[in-house]
Amino acid sequence: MNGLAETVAHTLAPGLLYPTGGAILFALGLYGLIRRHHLVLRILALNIMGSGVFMVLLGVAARGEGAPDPVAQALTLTGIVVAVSATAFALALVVHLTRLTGHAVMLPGPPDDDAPVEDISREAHHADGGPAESSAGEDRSA
Amino acid sequence: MNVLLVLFDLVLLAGIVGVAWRCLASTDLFRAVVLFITFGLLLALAWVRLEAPDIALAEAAIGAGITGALLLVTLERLRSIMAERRSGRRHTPPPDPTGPHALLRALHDPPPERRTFLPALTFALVVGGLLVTALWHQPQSVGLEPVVDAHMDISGVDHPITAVLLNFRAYDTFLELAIVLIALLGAWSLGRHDLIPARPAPGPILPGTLRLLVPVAVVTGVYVLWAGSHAPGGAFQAGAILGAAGILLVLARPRQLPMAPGTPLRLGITAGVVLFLLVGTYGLVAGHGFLGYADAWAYPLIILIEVAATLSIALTLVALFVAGRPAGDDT
Amino acid sequence: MIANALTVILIFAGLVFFAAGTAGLLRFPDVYSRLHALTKADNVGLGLVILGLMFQAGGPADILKLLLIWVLVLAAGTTAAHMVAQRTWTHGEFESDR
Amino acid sequence: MARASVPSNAGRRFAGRGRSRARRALATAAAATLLWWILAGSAALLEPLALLAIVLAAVASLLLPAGRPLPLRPVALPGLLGFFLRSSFLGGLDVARRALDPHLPIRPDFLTYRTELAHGPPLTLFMAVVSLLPGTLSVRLEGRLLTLHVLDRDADTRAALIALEQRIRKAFHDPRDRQASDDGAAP
Repeated sequence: MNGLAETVAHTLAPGLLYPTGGAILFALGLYGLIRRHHLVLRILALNIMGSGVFMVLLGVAARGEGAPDPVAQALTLTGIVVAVSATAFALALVVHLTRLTGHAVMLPGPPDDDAPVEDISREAHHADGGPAESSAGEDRSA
Repeated sequence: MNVLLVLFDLVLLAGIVGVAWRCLASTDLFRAVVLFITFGLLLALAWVRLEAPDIALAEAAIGAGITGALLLVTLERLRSIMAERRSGRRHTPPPDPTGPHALLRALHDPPPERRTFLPALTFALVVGGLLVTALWHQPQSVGLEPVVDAHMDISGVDHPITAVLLNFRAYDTFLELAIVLIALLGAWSLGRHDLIPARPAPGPILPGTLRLLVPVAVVTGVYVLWAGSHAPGGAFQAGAILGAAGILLVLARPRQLPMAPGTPLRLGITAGVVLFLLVGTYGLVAGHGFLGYADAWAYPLIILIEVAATLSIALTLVALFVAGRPAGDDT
Repeated sequence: MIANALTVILIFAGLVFFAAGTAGLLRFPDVYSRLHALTKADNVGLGLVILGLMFQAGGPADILKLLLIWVLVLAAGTTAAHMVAQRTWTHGEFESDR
Repeated sequence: MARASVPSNAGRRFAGRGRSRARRALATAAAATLLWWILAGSAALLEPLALLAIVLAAVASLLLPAGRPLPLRPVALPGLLGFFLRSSFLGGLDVARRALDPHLPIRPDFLTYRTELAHGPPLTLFMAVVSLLPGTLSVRLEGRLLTLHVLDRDADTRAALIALEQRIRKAFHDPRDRQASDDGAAP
């Protein structure tokens, strides 16, 4: 009986509880990454996986007596900033993809070779040149 | 063991996992983004509980605030691009919020396909199970805390996390700044920026609040930077605060972006990496090793690097929000 | 001792207001009414919590710091409420609400 | 006569604007110093970073679009503050009561109110405070016509708005008052 209480206390300590939560978040993000199609949702899923990793790191850092491990905390801080830049770049890519193809949904399945392919090379040219011209014009008038 | 604290942990973790689940299960992207912001705020609470106030600050400012702003502006961009394509006209001006054709369509994702259900579930369960098993059987160790503690007196600062970031493991921070810069270069390589697809709300409230908030944000940002040498805070949190103020400014008047064009902007964005590299090279030449400092010079050099890094991170975050090269330079 | 008791009472009163604001957020029928609940109830709730914490402050700088937090949240809250209301007025309700 | 007075008038206005810019920067710097003291303590006022923060805040205030001047009347401020604290507390109490009541006693409606306040800080303050009064939320401003959302269409909202408007008008010097007195003195 005493052993059981000890095990429960051990399991519910933050040093074990939060890493477990982090692992669950990681698995959840993985599940969402596979199941959802919209690229923005997939980016959210990746971010949730990353947060799970941070939670594991910080939970393990908080184990034991005394102050938590500052190296793990510093790495997590670095990780958060890297995550936001990667997310911003990914979102910029999604916007660009939508401008080229008209949607940002990644449907599963093998590539369909017979499907009509939109000629994106010309559109890319347009999409790149057009807004620049218009915004430059606006800048001049402003 | 405190029963109330354990209860708090369990409720918080259940909330975090639940919000993450609702976010990923949502078919409406706007709802998913709002839930993701909530998720970030709950995470900040968890970091406070895990005795990581630095991370909590960064999570609330960057993870919830700036990522949320990035996601929301991306949804608005996607919406306006889709509306443009649907109406068959190119490069229509951003929708006028007062106009009769205000765009109401939300972005949707079809519900997931049935055939991916079992493989995805199995895969996630196996990975999660393996992770949990590994974490539960990890041997106890004291970590690196005693090592950091033993070397604090030569680090030049009084806060262990700043010491790790800018002295003991300056490599990581240097490369991280480089990654932030590369992300911006990647975004810029996609073309010039388009306008933020929303006009500022009319009326006097927003400019009035900006006049109050922006100076406060500037002072608070510099304070957080200064506090980093002896308390939670530092260049990343300060950069996030200043970047948030910049994003507010961009949002309030997207017609005339308050960003320095061309060269000054590029200098500011690269300042962190360049200064870090210069100091690191000087350390190499002076015999302290790459990115090493002489003990007496550690504090002023760290502050110098942090100021430059703050400037770079703030400008980069704003530039990533605007997404795209500044107009008016053709190089 | 009295200060501690006051702190506990005021913070609990503040939490009641936060709970009421959340109840309003969940129960009120449209965006505007929900904004009423959020801005006003949370403003009073935060004010009470801050007032309670002031009894634990170590000096005038701490009291001013707490006041500053309240003023900033107040300014941000009322601005955000106004902007959301204005956007709803011009764009209609968010689709998720329907 | 009138034509001759134009350049000098313009010159004076320009000098006045320059002086107001300098005054604005100085006021912001003073506020930033106070803020730094609140955040970091008095010992940190001599740090180089404190100077950086104060200078940056002043520069930021100059870069922002200039607002209208803030003609405050300090005597009336405590009254306005008391009124604000009392009515915002009542506002919170009111909405909390409605939210927790099982019958949910709300009858939302829109309302328009024509305010006489001058554009600039008085009107901005009025719109911001209206959102914290019992049962009102400012939605939109067109000219001087304010659209409000009210929680209870039967409550006497207009009286509360008039009371607030009078309080705010007392707390500011109205530029139109001075203009009117100038016009009266000129002939």
